[in-house]
Amino acid sequence: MSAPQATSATPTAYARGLFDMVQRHRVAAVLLFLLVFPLLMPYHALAVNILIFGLFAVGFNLLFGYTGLLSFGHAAFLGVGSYLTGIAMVHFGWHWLLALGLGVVSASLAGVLIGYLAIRTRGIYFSMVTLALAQIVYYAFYKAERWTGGENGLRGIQVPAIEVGPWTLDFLNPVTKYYVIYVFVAAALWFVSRLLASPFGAVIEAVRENEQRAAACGYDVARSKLLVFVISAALCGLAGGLRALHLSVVPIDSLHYLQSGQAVMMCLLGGMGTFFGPFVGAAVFLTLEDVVTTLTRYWMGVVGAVFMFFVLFFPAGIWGTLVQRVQRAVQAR
Amino acid sequence: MSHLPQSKSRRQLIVGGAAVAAAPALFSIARAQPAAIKIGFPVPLTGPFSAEAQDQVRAAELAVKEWNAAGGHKGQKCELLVRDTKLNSGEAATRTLELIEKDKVNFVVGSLSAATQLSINAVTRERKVLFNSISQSDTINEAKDWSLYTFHEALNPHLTAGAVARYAFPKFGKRIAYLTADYAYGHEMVRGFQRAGQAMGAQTVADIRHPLGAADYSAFLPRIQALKPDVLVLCNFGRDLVNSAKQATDFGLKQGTKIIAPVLLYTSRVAGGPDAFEGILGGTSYYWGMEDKIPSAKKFNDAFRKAYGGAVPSDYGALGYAGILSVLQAVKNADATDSQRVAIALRQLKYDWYKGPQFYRKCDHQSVQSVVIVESKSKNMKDKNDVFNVLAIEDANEKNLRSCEEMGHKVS
Amino acid sequence: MSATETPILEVEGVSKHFGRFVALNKVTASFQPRKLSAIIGPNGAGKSTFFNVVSGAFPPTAGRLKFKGRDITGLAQHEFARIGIAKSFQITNVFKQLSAHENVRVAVQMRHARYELLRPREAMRELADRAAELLARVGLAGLRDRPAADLAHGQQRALEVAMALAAEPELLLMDEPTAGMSPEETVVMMDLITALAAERSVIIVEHKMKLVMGICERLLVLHHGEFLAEGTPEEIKANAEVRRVYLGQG
Amino acid sequence: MEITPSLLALQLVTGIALGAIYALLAVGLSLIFGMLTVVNFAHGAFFMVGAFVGLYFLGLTGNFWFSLVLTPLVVGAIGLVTERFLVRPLYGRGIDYPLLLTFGLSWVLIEAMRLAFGVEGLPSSTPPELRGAVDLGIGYFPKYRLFLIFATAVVVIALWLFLEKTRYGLIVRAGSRDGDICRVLGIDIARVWLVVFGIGCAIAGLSGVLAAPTRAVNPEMGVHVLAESFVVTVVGGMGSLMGAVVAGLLVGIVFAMTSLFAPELAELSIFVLMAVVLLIRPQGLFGKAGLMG
Repeated sequence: MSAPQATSATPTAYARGLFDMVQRHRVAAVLLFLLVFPLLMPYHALAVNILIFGLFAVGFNLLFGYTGLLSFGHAAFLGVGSYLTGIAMVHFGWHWLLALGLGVVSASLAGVLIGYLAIRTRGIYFSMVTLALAQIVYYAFYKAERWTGGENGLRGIQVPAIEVGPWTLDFLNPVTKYYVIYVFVAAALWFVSRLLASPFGAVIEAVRENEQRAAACGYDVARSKLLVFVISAALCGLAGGLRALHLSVVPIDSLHYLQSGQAVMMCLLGGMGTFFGPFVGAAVFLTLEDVVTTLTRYWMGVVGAVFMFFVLFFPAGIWGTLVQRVQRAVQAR
Repeated sequence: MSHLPQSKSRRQLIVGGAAVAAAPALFSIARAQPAAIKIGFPVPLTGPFSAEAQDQVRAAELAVKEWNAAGGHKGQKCELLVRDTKLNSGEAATRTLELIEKDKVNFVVGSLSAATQLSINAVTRERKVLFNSISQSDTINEAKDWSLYTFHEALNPHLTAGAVARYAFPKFGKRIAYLTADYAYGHEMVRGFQRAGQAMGAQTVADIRHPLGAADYSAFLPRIQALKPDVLVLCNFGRDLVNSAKQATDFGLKQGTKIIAPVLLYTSRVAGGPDAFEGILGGTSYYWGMEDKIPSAKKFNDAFRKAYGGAVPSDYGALGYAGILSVLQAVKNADATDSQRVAIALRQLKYDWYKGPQFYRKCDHQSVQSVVIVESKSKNMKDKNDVFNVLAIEDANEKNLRSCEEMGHKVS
Repeated sequence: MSATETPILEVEGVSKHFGRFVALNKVTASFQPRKLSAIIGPNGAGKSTFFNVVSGAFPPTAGRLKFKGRDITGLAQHEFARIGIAKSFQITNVFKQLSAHENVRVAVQMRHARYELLRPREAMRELADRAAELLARVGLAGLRDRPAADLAHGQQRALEVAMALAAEPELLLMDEPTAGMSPEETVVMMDLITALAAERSVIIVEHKMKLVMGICERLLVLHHGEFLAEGTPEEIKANAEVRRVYLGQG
Repeated sequence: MEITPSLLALQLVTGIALGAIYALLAVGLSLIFGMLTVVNFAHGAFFMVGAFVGLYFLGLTGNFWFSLVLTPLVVGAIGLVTERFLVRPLYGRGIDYPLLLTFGLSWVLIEAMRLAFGVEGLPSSTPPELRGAVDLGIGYFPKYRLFLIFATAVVVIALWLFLEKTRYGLIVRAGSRDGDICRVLGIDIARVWLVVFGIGCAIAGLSGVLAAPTRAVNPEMGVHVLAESFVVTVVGGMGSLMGAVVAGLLVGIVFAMTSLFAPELAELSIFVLMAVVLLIRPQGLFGKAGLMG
């Protein structure tokens, strides 16, 4: 961004100024960055993946980072979003936009069901119930081969062209594809930012801080949790739907619990409970994996080690640690 | 976050930063002179089938080396771009997009597993890029997934299973039990056996579906034990086969029941050891031991041994070799490098790269080829590579495939 | 007791059992509006159980609760707050990571916006101002932006009172409001409580008998889960039973 | 086909043998969780390492029993190192951090085994003296799987005796209830946790050696196992050894019986079981309520 200042001001002051600016206009900042993002990436498909998984992680972070509920079942919402979007297009020939809508709605409904059952439990049991229910969703879709293609995955999702008023955009063109998906992610991020700044945003933080007190203050803890759960599910569903459009297939792995694990990793890597964290996490995780994979066959070991390193030394995550450092710098003055 | 490297907290960003920075450089190395014909080669270098995949790469590189050594096409050399699918369809699709969009490959050859080949095909088909799949599946040739740009070098379950059935059922009996991995590929295998079985009056006493990738099969075995079938068919693949075979042996099923498998993988037999596979027979697209019967096999083996210090090619490895050579031959024949014209040339191709005469069926681009029936050795093996006896070779015959109509193609 | 006005809170034959253990045994009491009453009793008398039952932390095993004549038995905790019963816990219970002001602001917000998703909270100035008033009321105006965790014990108790007031309660329940406080802090807190009692009904549960003698109009003495005595401080002081109980346990 | 009583009986025995390994894994997992409230995501990896190390010693010594004794020690040692240098710094940071760390560790361990023994894994075979199947009167059943049931029983009983009857076991149990008591008693709680983590991993390694002869030994073999042993642990109630054993057998039997009547639902069945148990009894069958509420 505004690099020239750097020479005039001390790094700390510069960082602080920039940091305040970024925090104040966080949506604007992240969108501005994502606008130029493809240029930094080795290839567009990866950039699109980062958009999509960034959104997935943001949705997950709403529950994990801001409400303090660690779900191991979020793959269910990514998957349901993907599959329902795909099924609507492949089996019923729906318009992609409608299909995407269906994907989000279905993911939200899955969120209502799973959330309603899961929020009755707490701590590690919450994580395990979400895991178990998500696995059941996995097998349900695995079995419904006629609709989902089972293990083979759902194929034949095609969005050749997109009409925007008078113009038609070629969705097969990676750049176009990136910016079309960008629009949806942008909208979602704006929504999340508003949500966090809203009164309800305060409520969920209160619930995370102290359920007993939140209830004593007159807030219905269970209902608030459920509402966040569903919103989180909807966001992940949107990510899933976009992924179906992006890959033109829906792999069964998108429902697998390892996919849920990935959301946790991204969130933690970037910094849970921060607005940018999940995106940073997704970007670093996927880029790292991509690059390491091209460098060595032993990517799993390297990524695992890096991950442990972060858990041990940067528990606040990349962005989270940065936030802390800058704040300390601010207080130091 | 373009400003971050300037901020004080540089250290936390090393990883991400390095990655972002390294990536473009790294890829520009991979980029070669514009003249080259680029073939993308997405295979699962990591994960359960990495052994097979790495052998596929070795064989494919051998094919490229030979072709380039022979002068390529009018001086145009071929370049192989290997990518890791991690045996994950999503990753496979992403990598294929990378190959097409960034590396601008002319063709894609590769895949291992039904799911990854179908997702690769979904991407290539939509972008009209020629894809030659070297992994087994019946689905990819069906009208629903097929396209002019979709070719299938590998055997398919129907053909393999059929061949094994035609060989084994008459010898070992007509009461057949199936233990099947519960996914399309497994079901296709069973269908293959049952079709061939009908002709000779074989009867299915049970078709038990087990979850894909299960580690323990003991829970399915007592029932089979009680049924006392003549033949137990293990319709699963790789490690599932090793596990189920091993455990079937432990349950003493081999007394009175012949255990057969549609596909005996060379690599998983080596990994699983002789005990697990003792006396089990099955089919394969290729076994190096057939070199004494088939000249082209001898030629291929020798080249492979020479290139890789005496190692012999595995079945899936050999497919990598053939998959590349076919496409490159078609480039020569078509005198072109665009997918459409190369596809047309491929449809006409008659070839014998490594296992006797082959050709692609017009309606669905399935490579019509021979099937090798082998039995696992447990005694008097010459060396660690000597794991199978070749019992029979069923010659290439279009009749053994499902009809074009059945595949949903209108006959052209 | 002037029965002219409907009592703010009526407890009718309320029992609470934990497994086989009977913590409260058919206690009955009634509390008049705008009065300061105290529940006292030795350790293990069932004071905390009584507090938790009447403040909605858990429902009674038997018996009924009435708030302004309306039966509220078995309502959920958050519903208690909404109908106008607020409480401060025995063990300090605030949102530690949030600033003092945000603690109160969230509490204030309950009456105005619970499921508002898109309106920015900055836009809701009146809530922030009200929160600031309440902070001032409990003497924390200066510490508005401190994280609650950084406040001194007494200040956290005060903050909790402010949060309780934020719900605009008609009935304020306090469980040992001065527990763990320094003498100075205690004095301040007691003044605050008396001041609050001028506007609304306050019931405090207290272990230290002397503390409440001075300020309460009415005391109820719990012992072994039952009411032993009830009356003005003078009457209670005079009550032989009560003396025995308190002396009995030193 | 008709379901005969003897088939049902044989299926039951199969289920128990299956449950034995589940139980053994869950015991290790539950021990670590119960005492340290650490959810060890590397448990499956330790199981896998156990299988490889076991085969390695088998190759060296040619004696199954020898490797059966040696392997748990080695894997336990790895566990000790893990706790001391990787997990310990994370105590007091909440439950998710150790969980995520061990998740990363599992990837590293998988890679390490790939490097050490190759990606295809190693061939494993049943020790000669335990080969073949015996007629139980209800049908033939592999000797080795009977041995599995026996071995599990021995380990569980030994562990129980250690925890209930020895002074050190007492300390461990005290430590699990609350660390302060130990500090008051002047016991070094850190050392207790170290040892417990070691024991847990040793048991995981042991189950690896025991399972090796029945299945293909490869770097990924721990992944499935992890999910299953979590189900068992949670059904039994995190931290309850009793629960781990009962749930292990329960899950084994449920799996076996579903396999008999609806094979394709076998894998799903255990997750349904888990969901149902948790929704009726959120703390699991034998779990303490309000754990980390």
